[in-house]
Amino acid sequence: MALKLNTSLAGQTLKNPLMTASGTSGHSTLLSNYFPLEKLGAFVTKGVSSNAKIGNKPPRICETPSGLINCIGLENPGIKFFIDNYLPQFPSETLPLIVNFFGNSVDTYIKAAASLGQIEEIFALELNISCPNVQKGGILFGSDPIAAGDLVEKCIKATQGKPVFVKLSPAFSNFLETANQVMQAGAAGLTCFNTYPATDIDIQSKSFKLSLGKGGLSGPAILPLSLLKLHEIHTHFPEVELIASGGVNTAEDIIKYILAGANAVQLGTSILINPTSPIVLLDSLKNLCLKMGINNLMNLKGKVKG
Amino acid sequence: MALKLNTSLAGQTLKNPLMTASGTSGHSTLLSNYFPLEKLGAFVTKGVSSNAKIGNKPPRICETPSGLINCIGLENPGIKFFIDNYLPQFPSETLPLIVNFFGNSVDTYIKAAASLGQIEEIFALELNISCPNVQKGGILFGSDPIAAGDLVEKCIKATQGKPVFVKLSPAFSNFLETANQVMQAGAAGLTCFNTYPATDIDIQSKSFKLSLGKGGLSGPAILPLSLLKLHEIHTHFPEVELIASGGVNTAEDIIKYILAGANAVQLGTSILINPTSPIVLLDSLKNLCLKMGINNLMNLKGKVKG
Amino acid sequence: MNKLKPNFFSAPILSNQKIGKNYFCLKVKTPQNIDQVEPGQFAMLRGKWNYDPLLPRPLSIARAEKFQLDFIYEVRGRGTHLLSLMQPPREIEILAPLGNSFPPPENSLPLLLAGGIGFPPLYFYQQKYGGKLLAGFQTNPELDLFSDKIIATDDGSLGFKGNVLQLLESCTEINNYSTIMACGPRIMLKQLKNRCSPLQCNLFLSLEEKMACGTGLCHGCAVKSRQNDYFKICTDGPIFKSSDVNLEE
Amino acid sequence: MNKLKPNFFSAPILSNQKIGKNYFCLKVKTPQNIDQVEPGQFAMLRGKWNYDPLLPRPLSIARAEKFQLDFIYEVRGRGTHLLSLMQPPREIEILAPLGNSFPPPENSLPLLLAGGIGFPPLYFYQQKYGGKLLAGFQTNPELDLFSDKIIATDDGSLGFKGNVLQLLESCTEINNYSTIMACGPRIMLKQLKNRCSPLQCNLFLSLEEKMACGTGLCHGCAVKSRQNDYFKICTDGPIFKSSDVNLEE
Ligand SMILES: Cc1cc2nc3c(=O)[nH]c(=O)nc-3n(C[C@H](O)[C@H](O)[C@H](O)COP(=O)(O)OP(=O)(O)OC[C@H]3O[C@@H](n4cnc5c(N)ncnc54)[C@H](O)[C@@H]3O)c2cc1C
Ligand SMILES: Cc1cc2nc3c(=O)[nH]c(=O)nc-3n(C[C@H](O)[C@H](O)[C@H](O)COP(=O)(O)OP(=O)(O)OC[C@H]3O[C@@H](n4cnc5c(N)ncnc54)[C@H](O)[C@@H]3O)c2cc1C
Ligand SMILES: Cc1cc2nc3c(=O)[nH]c(=O)nc-3n(C[C@H](O)[C@H](O)[C@H](O)COP(=O)(O)O)c2cc1C
Ligand SMILES: Cc1cc2nc3c(=O)[nH]c(=O)nc-3n(C[C@H](O)[C@H](O)[C@H](O)COP(=O)(O)O)c2cc1C
Ligand code: FES
Ligand code: FES
Repeated sequence: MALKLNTSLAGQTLKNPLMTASGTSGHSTLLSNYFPLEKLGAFVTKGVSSNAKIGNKPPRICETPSGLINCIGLENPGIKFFIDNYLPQFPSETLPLIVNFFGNSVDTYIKAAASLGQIEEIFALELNISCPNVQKGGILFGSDPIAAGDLVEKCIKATQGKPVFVKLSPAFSNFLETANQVMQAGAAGLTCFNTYPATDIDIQSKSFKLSLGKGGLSGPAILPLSLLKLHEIHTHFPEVELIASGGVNTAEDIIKYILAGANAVQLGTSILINPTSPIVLLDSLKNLCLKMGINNLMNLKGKVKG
Repeated sequence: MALKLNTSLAGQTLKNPLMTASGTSGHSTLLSNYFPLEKLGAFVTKGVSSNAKIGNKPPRICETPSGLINCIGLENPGIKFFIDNYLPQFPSETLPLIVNFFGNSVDTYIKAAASLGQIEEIFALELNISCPNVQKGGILFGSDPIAAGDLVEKCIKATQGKPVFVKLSPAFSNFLETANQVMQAGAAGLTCFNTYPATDIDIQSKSFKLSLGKGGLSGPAILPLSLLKLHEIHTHFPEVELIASGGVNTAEDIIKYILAGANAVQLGTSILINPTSPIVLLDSLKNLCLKMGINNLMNLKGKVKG
Repeated sequence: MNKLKPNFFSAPILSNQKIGKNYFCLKVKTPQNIDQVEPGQFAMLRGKWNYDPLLPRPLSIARAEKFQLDFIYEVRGRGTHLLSLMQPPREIEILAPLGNSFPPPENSLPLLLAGGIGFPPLYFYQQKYGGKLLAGFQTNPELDLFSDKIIATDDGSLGFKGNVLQLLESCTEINNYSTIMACGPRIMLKQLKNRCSPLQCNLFLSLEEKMACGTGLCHGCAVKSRQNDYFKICTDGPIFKSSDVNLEE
Repeated sequence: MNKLKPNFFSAPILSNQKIGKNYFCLKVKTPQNIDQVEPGQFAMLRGKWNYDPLLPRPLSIARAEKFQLDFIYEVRGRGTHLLSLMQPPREIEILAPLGNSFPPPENSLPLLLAGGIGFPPLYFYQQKYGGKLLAGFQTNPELDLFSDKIIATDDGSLGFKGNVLQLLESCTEINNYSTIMACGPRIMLKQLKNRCSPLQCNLFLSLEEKMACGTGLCHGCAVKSRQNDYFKICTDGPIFKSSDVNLEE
């Protein structure tokens, strides 16, 4: 019997559950230097906003045990430039494209959602709520479930029907309530999760290793943290479609997330370490399924015992 | 000029800032098989409670990238047994002893605080608030700043004047508010932090790797997370005495925490990997200070730039 | 018995060779004479890599003589794989000797039953004291240590086809032994405990559980006792009288 | 120029030897002919260890011929230390070639200025195209690659006592060169840029920054541009015309 790796999100079938994680494969098709992008279940772009952002000063990254902290600062050329120059590069017929976006106020979020919502080539949007709300004195949208629900509702209205996945921050202990609010607001599903606030210090210079003083931790180190939270969301909201993000580096990791309740799995830091990682993992996922006697990968969804 | 490594906590001078982290050096002096315990700045016991606890079923530990998840389950022989059998083993004249304790209700916390408060040989208590409150339906004390403050106030009253350090959980995003409440309630200082809720899945058996389904993540993987949070506490409450706990494995790590605002530093997982780690680190701390031209280690407290 | 205190040291690798299908033998130099190490004791080993994998790995001592310790291990996961790549002149961090040991023979020699990679401590015992060793494997281990006659393989690729308990029943009279010592998968130990429960023999089991410290500090390596609380395998064991432990949890 | 596309491959180590005080030379076999690699290009390297250290390390290509790539590196931290322990027959994961390169000489040969471990790409350049190389080190690097006459050391333990810019002023006329190429610490590059700004010469700098991917994906390796936004050093560089970048941020 043929091995089925396909999954579905927002009613669309994806060839397989693997996608890029926002910010680790750029805004364009650079990654196609390393493998045909159509091999992916979907492609998620680096975050875009209405206005271009130049990003933070260097140093923007530092390495930690089994992890990576970044404070890139959401550098992007702005939505118009993205749509005009990068979007047309993508083989949107054969590769579902998910565009990650953000704002710094409710209005700029809505504006971004509206611009992207019109574009037919885009399969879905991923709304990053880990950003500070300048109008509310820099309080993070993700920290306030009601504000997050309200924001998501307005953005969905602006997109005129395009599926919107909300990317949650793991930094707030009320993430279950936020999940609940944004799903009630009409989100298509949730991306679990963004990076963890973290820092490192250079003892010689007695200063932080990142220009911003802190950044977001990604990589294998965070997998056990995000895996638990994703499973908690799945337990509370078993119907919700979940896209896992956090520390995936092997086929085993993919299966862990699916067992915990994920419909799809993003590769972030893993692509930075090895740009061919999506096809390497796809291959080893196939072999692992054969060895484990799995013929339909999605049958494993949420099937962890205990 | 002689190198000064001493620090002070609750008015007492410690020879150096190194102490064991609760639960990683047992309830007795087992560790003295590997080095004279008096080399430590202080010894922190594994948590004790009024009644003995047998702990959780195996498997109780699993390894993750640069980390360790445990669900030991606060196994302990009960306070009376501890006081009668283990406490006398400690060289309390030359080694400040900090006893970590917990309960499962306000009453059992107070009872434990009262029993330990009378013991002269104990320098200070460390109150672990990461435990579920059975009377409040299992809500964790650490998740509710007001309840935590109330609990701490009552325990301090019961100890009749012994310094009480409160060990915070990093799992709750309101940890600054909790820090504030427990300090107002009279805590001598804060231990930052306990482990992070985490899990791992065995894909062959499709079950969690730990008997409890989840546990607490410790080890190098968490250092960047706890370092940031400790620095945030130090920034908000610069006068508060802080004991760092989380991922320390080298002399560099000790200095990072001191630069971020710590008065003392605990070694947990590092001792499990190598029981001689406290003296290894003490030696390399001395060398590092000499190399860096530091002659009073505590002059670095909170001195990170930026 | 004059038990050696555990010691943490950095041990130069003398050799680390493949000795069978997926088995390696690691020999290291020790800083002190370790003649007193007893079969059943183990060590925690860690290569000088960085923090991943983080924990040392427990391995039974397969031979201890003067200033040399030998281990026999199977490559299973990340830790043992990395270990198998370590060659002289690199060093390995070792904490040893740990745990209790199989009792030396009193009146008669014991029966020694090994399942899979459980054989090293029993092999050590046999080399030191004698005894009848039977060893079971899934498939031909391609080891040069044993006569085919004492081997059982699940797939019949070497020696007796079946498991080690079946080999036992086929080749010897279990009643002839007043002492049986065993090390292997939990399922084998359970079966053996059931098999022996009506008999008069003393059954000693070497148990395994995930270990972080190996020294009694972490309480990680629990096994239910007859009294319904927990033993620490690393310090109360790893060798237990079968009647003292509850293997059903 | 017919630029080779970057390729991710597992490369068998041919040799990895100490060639100086704290310097090593790593030679690996490549799966494709890499004759077209140009001086200034670099690679991301990662040993097949586990997740710590996590990121590959950028190293300049010091020589590229047929199916062989050479790197010269200094052991600085955990990654390069682990790298220095890797010996044949182990393999290393390599992503190469990356980045742009120093321009080949047009009318006259350039002046090549190296600070510390900045010399490998300039050494490659000199071997391939010629040019006058001057190299500064903190102390005697104990390398067998250069004549003492082109070396400056801060402590005077070898060659000229001083830094490479002082050596330059002492031994040659900077105005004689229409093209200068440099690689070294940021502070040296800034000084050089200031020194050259009144002159007519073309100054090319090889820049460094922490890198996660080396391929333009992460936006980690930023340097301010003249236009006040950011270049990515790994794909817009690592070689920049000095007037295009703002080194003061
Ligand atoms: C007292 C004792 C003596 C042992 N003696 C030997 C021996 O002589 N030779 C031998 O080959 N093996 C022995 N083992 C088993 C050996 O410790 C494991 O095979 C090894 O730890 C696996 O590590 P890994 O990194 O290769 O595997 P991993 O990838 O970590 O996991 C592979 C398997 O090994 C098990 N395992 C992983 N870490 C541990 C740990 N810290 N403790 C116990 N099990 C673990 C896991 O449950 C898993 O099933 C002994 C175990 C114990 C407790
Ligand atoms: C384009 C480029 C070419 C280079 N060419 C060479 C070369 O030919 N030979 C050579 O010896 N070195 C070269 N380097 C520097 C080399 O990458 C670092 O020395 C190396 O990454 C240090 O790794 P580590 O693990 O030993 O040190 P760590 O312990 O990680 O840190 C030690 C020092 O190295 C720096 N560093 C660590 N990681 C990186 C990284 N990913 N990118 C840049 N710097 C880092 C740190 O800032 C720190 O100061 C080059 C760097 C770049 C960006
Ligand atoms: C360099 C870098 C840049 C990132 N940029 C974004 C971004 O623009 N928007 C976003 O939602 N997440 C961003 N992320 C988070 C990732 O999409 C991903 O959720 C996170 O890294 C965890 O997954 P990983 O451990 O597989 O990397 C970024 C992560 C990294 C490492
Ligand atoms: C095996 C184990 C047992 C622990 N038991 C306790 C405990 O009883 N009470 C407590 O407050 N913390 C306990 N902890 C948490 C540690 O004291 C420490 O705060 C945590 O492990 C982070 O530090 P580390 O990264 O240095 O290990 C335990 C940790 C481990 C690994
Ligand atoms: S392994 Fe830590 S107590 Fe046994
Ligand atoms: S290192 Fe990732 S963009 Fe340059």
